[in-house]
Amino acid sequence: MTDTMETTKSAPKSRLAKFWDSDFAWSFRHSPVAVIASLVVVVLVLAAIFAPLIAPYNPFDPATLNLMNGFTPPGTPNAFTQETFLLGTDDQGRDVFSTILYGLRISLFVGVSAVLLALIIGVILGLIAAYFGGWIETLIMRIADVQLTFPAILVAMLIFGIAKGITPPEYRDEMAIYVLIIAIALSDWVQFARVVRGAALVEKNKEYVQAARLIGRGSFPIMFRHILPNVLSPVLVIATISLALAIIAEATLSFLGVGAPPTQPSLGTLIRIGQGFLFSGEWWILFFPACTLLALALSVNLLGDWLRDALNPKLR
Amino acid sequence: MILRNSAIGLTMLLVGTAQAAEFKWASTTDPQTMDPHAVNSAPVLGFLNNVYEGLVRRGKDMSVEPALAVSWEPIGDGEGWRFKLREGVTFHDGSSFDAQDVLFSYQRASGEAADTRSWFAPVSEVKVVDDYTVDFMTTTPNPLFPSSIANWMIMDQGWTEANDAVVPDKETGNYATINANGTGAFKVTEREPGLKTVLEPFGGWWGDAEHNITRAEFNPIQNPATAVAALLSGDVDMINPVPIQDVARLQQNGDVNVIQGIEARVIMLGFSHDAETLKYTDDAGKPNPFRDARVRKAVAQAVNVDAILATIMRGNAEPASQLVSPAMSGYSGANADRPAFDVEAAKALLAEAGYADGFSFGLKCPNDRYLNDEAVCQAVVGMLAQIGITAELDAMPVRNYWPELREDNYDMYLLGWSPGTFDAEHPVRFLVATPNEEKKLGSWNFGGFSNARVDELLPMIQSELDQAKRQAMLDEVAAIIQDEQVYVPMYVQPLVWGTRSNVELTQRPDNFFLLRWVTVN
Amino acid sequence: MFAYIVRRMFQSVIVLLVVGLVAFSMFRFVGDPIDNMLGQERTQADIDRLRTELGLDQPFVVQYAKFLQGAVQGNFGVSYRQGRPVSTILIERAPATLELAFVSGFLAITLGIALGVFTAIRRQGIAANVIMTVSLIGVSLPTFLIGILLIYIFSVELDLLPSFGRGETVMIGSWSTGFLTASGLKALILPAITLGLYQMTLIMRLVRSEMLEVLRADYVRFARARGLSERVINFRHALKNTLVPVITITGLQLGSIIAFAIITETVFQWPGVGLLFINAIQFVDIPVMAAYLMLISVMFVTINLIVDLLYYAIDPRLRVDARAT
Amino acid sequence: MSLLTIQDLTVEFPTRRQLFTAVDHASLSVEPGEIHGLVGESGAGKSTIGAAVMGLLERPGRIAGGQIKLGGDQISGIDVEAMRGLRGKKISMIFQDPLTSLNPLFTVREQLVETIQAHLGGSEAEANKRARDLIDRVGIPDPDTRLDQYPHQFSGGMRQRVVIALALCTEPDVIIADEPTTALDVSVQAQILDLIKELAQERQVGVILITHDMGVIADTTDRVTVMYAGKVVESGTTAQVMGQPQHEYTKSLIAAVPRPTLKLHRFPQISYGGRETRFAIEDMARHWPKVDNDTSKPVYEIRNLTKKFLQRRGLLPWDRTYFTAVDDVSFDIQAGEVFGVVGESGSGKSTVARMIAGLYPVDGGTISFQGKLVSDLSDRAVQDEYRKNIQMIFQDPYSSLNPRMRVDEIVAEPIRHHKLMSGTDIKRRVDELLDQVGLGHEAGQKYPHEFSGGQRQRISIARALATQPRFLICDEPTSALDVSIQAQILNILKDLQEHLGLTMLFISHDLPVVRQMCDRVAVMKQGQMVEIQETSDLFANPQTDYARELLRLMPKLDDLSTDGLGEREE
Repeated sequence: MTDTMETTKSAPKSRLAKFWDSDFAWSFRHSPVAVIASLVVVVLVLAAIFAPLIAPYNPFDPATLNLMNGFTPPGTPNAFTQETFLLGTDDQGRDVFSTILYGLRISLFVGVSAVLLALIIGVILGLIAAYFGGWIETLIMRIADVQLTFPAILVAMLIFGIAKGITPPEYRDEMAIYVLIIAIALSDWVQFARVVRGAALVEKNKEYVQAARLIGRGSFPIMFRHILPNVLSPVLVIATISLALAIIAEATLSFLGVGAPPTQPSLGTLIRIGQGFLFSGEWWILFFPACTLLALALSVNLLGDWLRDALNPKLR
Repeated sequence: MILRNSAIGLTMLLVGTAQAAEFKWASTTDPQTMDPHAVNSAPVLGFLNNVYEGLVRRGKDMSVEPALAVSWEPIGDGEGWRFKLREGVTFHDGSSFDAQDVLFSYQRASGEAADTRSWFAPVSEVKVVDDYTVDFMTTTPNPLFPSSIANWMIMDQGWTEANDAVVPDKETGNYATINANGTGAFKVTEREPGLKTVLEPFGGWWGDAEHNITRAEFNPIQNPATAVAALLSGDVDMINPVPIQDVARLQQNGDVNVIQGIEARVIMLGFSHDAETLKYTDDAGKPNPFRDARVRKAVAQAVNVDAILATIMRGNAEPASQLVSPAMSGYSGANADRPAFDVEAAKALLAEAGYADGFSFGLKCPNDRYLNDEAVCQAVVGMLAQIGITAELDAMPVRNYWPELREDNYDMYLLGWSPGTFDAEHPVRFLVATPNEEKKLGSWNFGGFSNARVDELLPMIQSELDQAKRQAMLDEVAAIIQDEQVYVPMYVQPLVWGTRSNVELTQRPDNFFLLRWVTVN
Repeated sequence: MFAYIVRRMFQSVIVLLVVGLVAFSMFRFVGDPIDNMLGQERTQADIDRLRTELGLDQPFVVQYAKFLQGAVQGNFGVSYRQGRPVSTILIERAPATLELAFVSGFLAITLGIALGVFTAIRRQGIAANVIMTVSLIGVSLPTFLIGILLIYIFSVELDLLPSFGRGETVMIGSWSTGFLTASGLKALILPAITLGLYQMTLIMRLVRSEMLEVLRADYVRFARARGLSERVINFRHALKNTLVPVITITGLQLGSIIAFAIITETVFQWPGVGLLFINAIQFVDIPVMAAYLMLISVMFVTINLIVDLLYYAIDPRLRVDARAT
Repeated sequence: MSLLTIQDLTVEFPTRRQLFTAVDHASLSVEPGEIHGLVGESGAGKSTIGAAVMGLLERPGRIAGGQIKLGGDQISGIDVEAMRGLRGKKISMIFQDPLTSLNPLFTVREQLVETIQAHLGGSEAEANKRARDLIDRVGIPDPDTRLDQYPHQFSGGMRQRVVIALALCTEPDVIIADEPTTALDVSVQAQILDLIKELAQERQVGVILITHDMGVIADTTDRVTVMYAGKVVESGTTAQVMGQPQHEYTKSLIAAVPRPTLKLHRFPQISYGGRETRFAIEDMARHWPKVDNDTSKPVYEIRNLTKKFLQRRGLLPWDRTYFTAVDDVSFDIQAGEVFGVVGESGSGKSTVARMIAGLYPVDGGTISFQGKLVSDLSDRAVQDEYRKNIQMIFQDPYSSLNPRMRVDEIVAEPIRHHKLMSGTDIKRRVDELLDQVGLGHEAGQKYPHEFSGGQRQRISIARALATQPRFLICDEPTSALDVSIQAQILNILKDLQEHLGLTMLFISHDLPVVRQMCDRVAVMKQGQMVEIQETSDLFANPQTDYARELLRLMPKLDDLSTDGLGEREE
C-alpha cells in the first residue's frame, strides 16, 4: 500500500512504472478474481457514462415511446409494430437494453455520490471524535447510535417527505434522486465514523503527531494533513463495499416506493417494476436488470474483498 | 394453551378431506374496523355486507332487493318513504330485530361522529310507526333514497348500548370496532386486525344459504406478487385483486380461475380549472392553459385509451365516455361515444388555443390507489408528448396524494370515482357541482370547475321522481360535461379476482365479495 | 464499571428522547392520516373536526410532549388505523418479529463464524475462495428480490414451503410462538434465510479478517513455539481473541436485523412489527410509528449496552479500568 | 557432543524481486549449560537462525542449505508433526516482548497447563502442580494467586518470567532467547539474565541468547558468535571476542559501545561496509545565528512541576483516581549545557520532557524559558515565539515521521508553519539541511519508509534544526538504534551542542549513554527527582541508594577491548 500511496506522489516520470512494480499492483495482477471483477466494473461504468451513445433509444424521452411496443420479448418482433428489441421492452414499450444503460447511470450516480457524502461526513466526524475525545466524542458517537436506530428506509421516507415539504413545486421532480443520495448517505456514514475514529485513536498517539504539535500546528491541520492520510486505507475498503450496498439500498428503497421516478428509472426501479411481471411470463423485464445489478454489485464486492487483503500489510 | 389455526395451518389439516367447505381469501387491505357506521369505505362496507344487513340490499345484478325490509313505498308525493320490516329476524347474539333497532341505527349512522351521515342529508325525520314499520321523511322528494341506503347497516340497539358503542369512534375505537353483531349470513368468530378475520355461517339467518362454507378466513396480503404466489400454491382460495399483468398467466393455469368484471369505478384525468397559472416545471407561473376547454379537448383526443387498455390493462377494461359506467342507472346513452384518438386534431386544437408549440406542466398521480395507476400515468405522459405538451409526472403513495390535491398542488391529476349510489347523479354531486361547504357539494371537485346550469340542474335531478324527465336532465348535464371536457374519462377499471378452480362465486360491480354466494366443490 | 453503566444509561435515555423528537418533527411529512380515516363522502368540515380531535393541528413539540406523557405510563396511544391501544398491538406482533429475528440471527452468527474461521484458516484454499465469492451473491441482490425468488421457487414451483404468514401458532401466555408446530417451523424457513443471508455474509467476512490478524500475533507464534497443535491454536487461542472485536459489530448487526425485518416481513406477509410499521406508514398511523421507533431505539440502545458489557466478560484487560469508548 | 549444532546453515527468502539470503553458511554449536551469545545489528540474521532452529521460519523463508542437529539427530527439514513434537519439548523459545507473546485472554495457569499437557500428557492435577513449581522457580512471589491472573496483571519483568516458565515447561535441552530483555528496564533486565544463567547451570540447558546489546553479551554469555549481513564474522569465548576482537566489524562494533567508566570526546568512526555517513557540522555552524550563552542565569527555570493522569474516570469527581506521573519537580537548565534525565520506564522522565515541550499541559508548577513563563499554553503569542526556539527528537524513528509525507515536506513543515521563509528559499534551506545531516538533498524526494532507522533519525534532526532552535529536547533519541548508528547520532548531537551552542535536555534510561552526553544528570524515580549532580560526580559517588542501585546494575563492560577509542575526556 505504502508503495502506491508514495508513487502516486513521487516524480511523475517514473510514477507509472513504479506503480506497476509496486507490491500492490503486483498482487492485483496475480489475482484473477480482482482482474475480472475490475474489468466488469470498468465495462459497466463506461457503458453507463456513454449510455447516450451506445443506447439505441432514449428511454427517458416519453415522446419517443410507443405504448404499443409494450412487452415485446427479447429478439422477437412486436405483434403490432413489428419492431424488434435486443432485450425486449417493458410495460411502457421502453427498450430494456437502453433502459438498463440509463438506469445503470442513475444507480451508479446515486451509489457513488451517496458513498462520497457518507464518507465525508463519517471521516470528518470520526476524526473530530478521535482527536478531541471527551464530551465531543461522546456526543458524536451517541448521534451515531441515534442514526443506527432509524432504519435506512424510514430515514429515506422522512427525508422524502421533508424535501417535498420544503422544495418549491417546480423542482420536486429533480429532487427525488438527491433525496435518495442523502437518505442512503445518512444511513451509511456511521461505519465510516467508527472506523476512522478507531484508526485515528491509534495514529494520534504516534510521535509524528506530537512532532507536528510541537511545531505548533493547529488541531485541524494535524487532523487532516497528518492523521487523515494515515487512516485512509481502511476507509477505502469500506467505501468500496458500501458502494455495492448503496446501489442495493437504492433498489430496496424503490421497492418501498421511495425510489427514482418511474419516468427515469434506476436499476432498482427497473427491478421493482420487473418483479411485478415475475408470474406473468415477461421474465426479461426483471431478469436483465437483475443480472446487471448482480454483476455490478458482485464485482464491486469482490474488489472490496481483494482490497481488504491487499491493503493489509500484515497479510503480505 | 389455545390452539389457533391460520391459513397454512388449515391447508395442512385439510389435505385429503373430501368436503373442503372451508374457505380462505386474501385482499390487499384489511377492513380497518368492524363498525358499519364508522368508516364509509369500500373495503369496510364490502366486508361487513357479509355480517350486517341493511333494510335493502343489492342482488347479484346490483338491483335493489328486500333485506331487513320486505317492502317499501313512497309516502304521499315524495314526503318520504315507508319501510315494512321483516319479522322474526334475529341478530347473531340471538336478540330480535325490530323498528327500534332501525331508529337507533339511523341515529347512530347519521350522527356527528358517523362517516356515513352524508347518506342521510336528505332525511328530515324518522318515525317508528309500529314494531315493523318505519317512515323516513325527506326534505325534498327523493326517488333514489332506498337504493342510496343499500349499505346502511342495522345494528342491535341492546348489544350496542350494552357494550357502550352507541357512538361510532374511529379515533380511539370501541367495542364495535373489533366485534360485530349483525343479522347477516356470517358472524365474526375471530378478529386479529391486520392479520386475519374468521367468519362462520350464522345458523339463525332468515335467508336460505346458497353457499357451502363452514368457515371462512380472510388475510390481508399487501404484496401482489405474494398474493399471486399464495393463490398458485393453494395457500388461499381467492384473491382480490389479481395484478392485471398476471391475468393471462393465471388463465392458462389449470388450478386457478380468473373472474373478470367491470367495476363501477371510472378512471379519469382531472384539470385545475380555477388556477390562474401553472404550478410546475419551467412554465410555472405562466397562464394556466387548462382553463381553455379546447386544450382539455386536445388532451382528451391525444390520449390513446385503446392502447392503454390493450397493453397496460391487457384488454381487461372498457373505455369510458362519462363519469359513470354504462352499468350505472342514469347513464346517458345519448353521449355514449368518447372523443376519438386523433393526434392531428389535438394539435390543431392546441394551435387554435394558442399553444401551437406546446407547453409543460405537472401531472400528479397515485402509485398505490388504482390498478396500474402509475403505469397509466406514464403512458399518458408519453402520449401527450406526441402533441408537444410535456407533462412532468409526480407519482406518490395515496397517503401523500389526497393532501396534495386538496392543497391544489397539481396542474393535472388522475382520479378514480365509483358512485356509491350507482347512479349518474353521484359524481355530478361530488365532482362537478361548484364546491359548497354547507350544501356539502363538490367536495371532490378539486379543480374548482363551476357551471351555473349544472348547479341549477343538480337539485332538480335529486328530487325528480319521473324517470324520463330525470334522465333528460342527466343527459343535459352529461352533454355539458363532455362539451366542457371537465374531466377526461379514460376507462372503467376492471374487477379481476382469482380463485382456485374448485370455487364458484359471484362478482358484483361494486367489488363487494359476498360469501353467501360462494360454493367450494 | 458501575459508574460507566450509569453514564451509558443516562446517555441512552437522551438518545431515546432525541429519537422521539426527531421522529415527531418528521411525521407530518410522511403524509396525512385523515384521508384513510374518512370515506369518500367526507366534507372539509369532517376533515378539520377529525384533525382537531387527533390533535394534529398542534405543533409537533406539543404532540411529542403528549406522547411522552402517555409513554412513561406505558400508554402509547391508540392506533388510528385499528382503533386499538398501540401497546396491545405491539405485544401481539412482537413475538413474530422476535422469533424471526432470533432464528435468522442465530443462523447468521453460527454459520458466519464457522465459515469465517474456515476461510481464514484455509485462506489460500479453493473451497475458501469459492465460499467467499458465492456468499457475496447474497449481498449483491436486494433482499426483497431474494425473498420473492425464494417464494417463486419453493412455494410456487416446488410447492414445498408456504408462501406467506406464520403458519400454525401456539399461545403461551400472551406469546404466540411458531416453534411448536410443523407448519410454524416450515413457515419460518424462507423468511429466516432471506433475513439472515445478508448478516451471515457480513459476520463471516468480519470473522475472517479479524482471524487473519490474530493468526499473525506474537502469542500465536509463541504458542507454536510451545508446540501446541494447530487445532488448539486456531480454535482456542485465535478464535477467542477474534471474537472480542467481532462482538461489537455482530451486536449492531443483530440490531439491524430487526430493522431489515421490515422488508422481509412485507414480502412474506409476516405478521410482525415490521409489517405493522410499513402499514402504519401507509396509513400514516402516527401512534404506531412513534411506538415502533421507540421500541427499535430501546432495542438498539440495550444491544449496545449488552455488547459493551460482553466486552468485560470476554476481555480481562478491560475489567481493570472501565473506560467508555 | 554438543546439544545443538548448526552447520553451514543457509536461509533464503525468495521475494518476487530477488532472492534474499538472510543467513549465509552460518555454523555454531551449543553445549549443555552453556549460554551462547548471538550478537549482531538488526538485519544481521541472528533472529532468523533462531526461527530456523524452531522450524518457525515465516513464509516464504526456507532452509536452503546446511543442517541443524539436536543431540546428534537431524531436525532441519523433518516433517511438521515431528517438529511440533520437539518444539517446546526439546527446544523452546523466549520472545522479545513478553506483553505480546502471552495470550491476553487466558490465565497464566491455563497457558502453562495446556502446554504441559500437550507434551507430557498426565492429569490435570499433575500439570497444575508442575505449573505452580515452575512459577515458583522463576521467582514469581505468591504463585497460587498469580497463577490465576491474566498476563496484563503482571509487570513487564514478571511477564517475562512467565514466558520463561512456559519455555521451561517440559525440560527442554535447548532454549532460544530472542532479545529476552530488550523491552525491559535495566534493573529487571539484570534479574532476568541472572535467572537465565542460573537455569542454564542448574538444568544443564543450552541457551542461544540472541541480542544486539554488547553489555548483555559481556555480562551473560560464555561463548559468542558475531554476525554481520547473514554471515558469521567471528566466533569464540566471550572474553576472547570482546577482549581481542579479530574481525574489523567486531572491532567497530565494540568501539561504538558507550562505556560507563570513561567519557569519550567523540565515538571513533571506524567505518565498516561503508556505513559511515558524514555530518557537515561546519557548514551548518557557518549559517547558524551566533548565540552568546551567558551562563549567568539559566535558560530554563522549572519549579514544582506536577502532572496527574486520570487513571479511573468515575461518574462523580471523588470517584476518580489519578496517577501522579510527575511530582513536584524543580530544576534549572543552564545555557549551552546538556542536561540529562535518567530513570526507569514510568519514572516520569518523558512526561517532564513533554511538558517542557508544551505537549502536555502542566497540572501544577511553572516552566519559564529565558525568563518568560511558557507553561501557560493558552498564551498564543508566547507559545509561537517559544516554539521557534525549541525542538525535539523522538525515540522511535519509525513513528516520529509521517509515513505519508515526503521527506522534504517533513523538514519544511516547521519553516512553513512559522513562515520563516518563502518558496525557493525553503527549498534551498531544506536541501542544505538534508545535505548537512548527510542524507543528500535528493533524499527529499523520497518517503520515510525508504530509509533505515539511523537515516530516519537524521531526518528528525534535520527537521529539528530547521527553525534554528536554541534548545533541543532529546527523548531517548538512540534507544531504538544499533550501537554503531547510535554512536553516529550521539556524535552529531555532541557537535550540535559544541558548534551551535545548543542547549539540550537529554532523556535516557541508558547510563553509559548519559555518561557520554551529559554535563549534569538528574535521576528520576516514580515521578520525583531524587538526585541532581554533575555527571562525573554522580558516577563517582552517587548520593541516593536508588542512584547507587542503578549504577550497580549497569553493565560494567570492563573487559571490552578499548583500542581505537581515541581521545578521552577523563
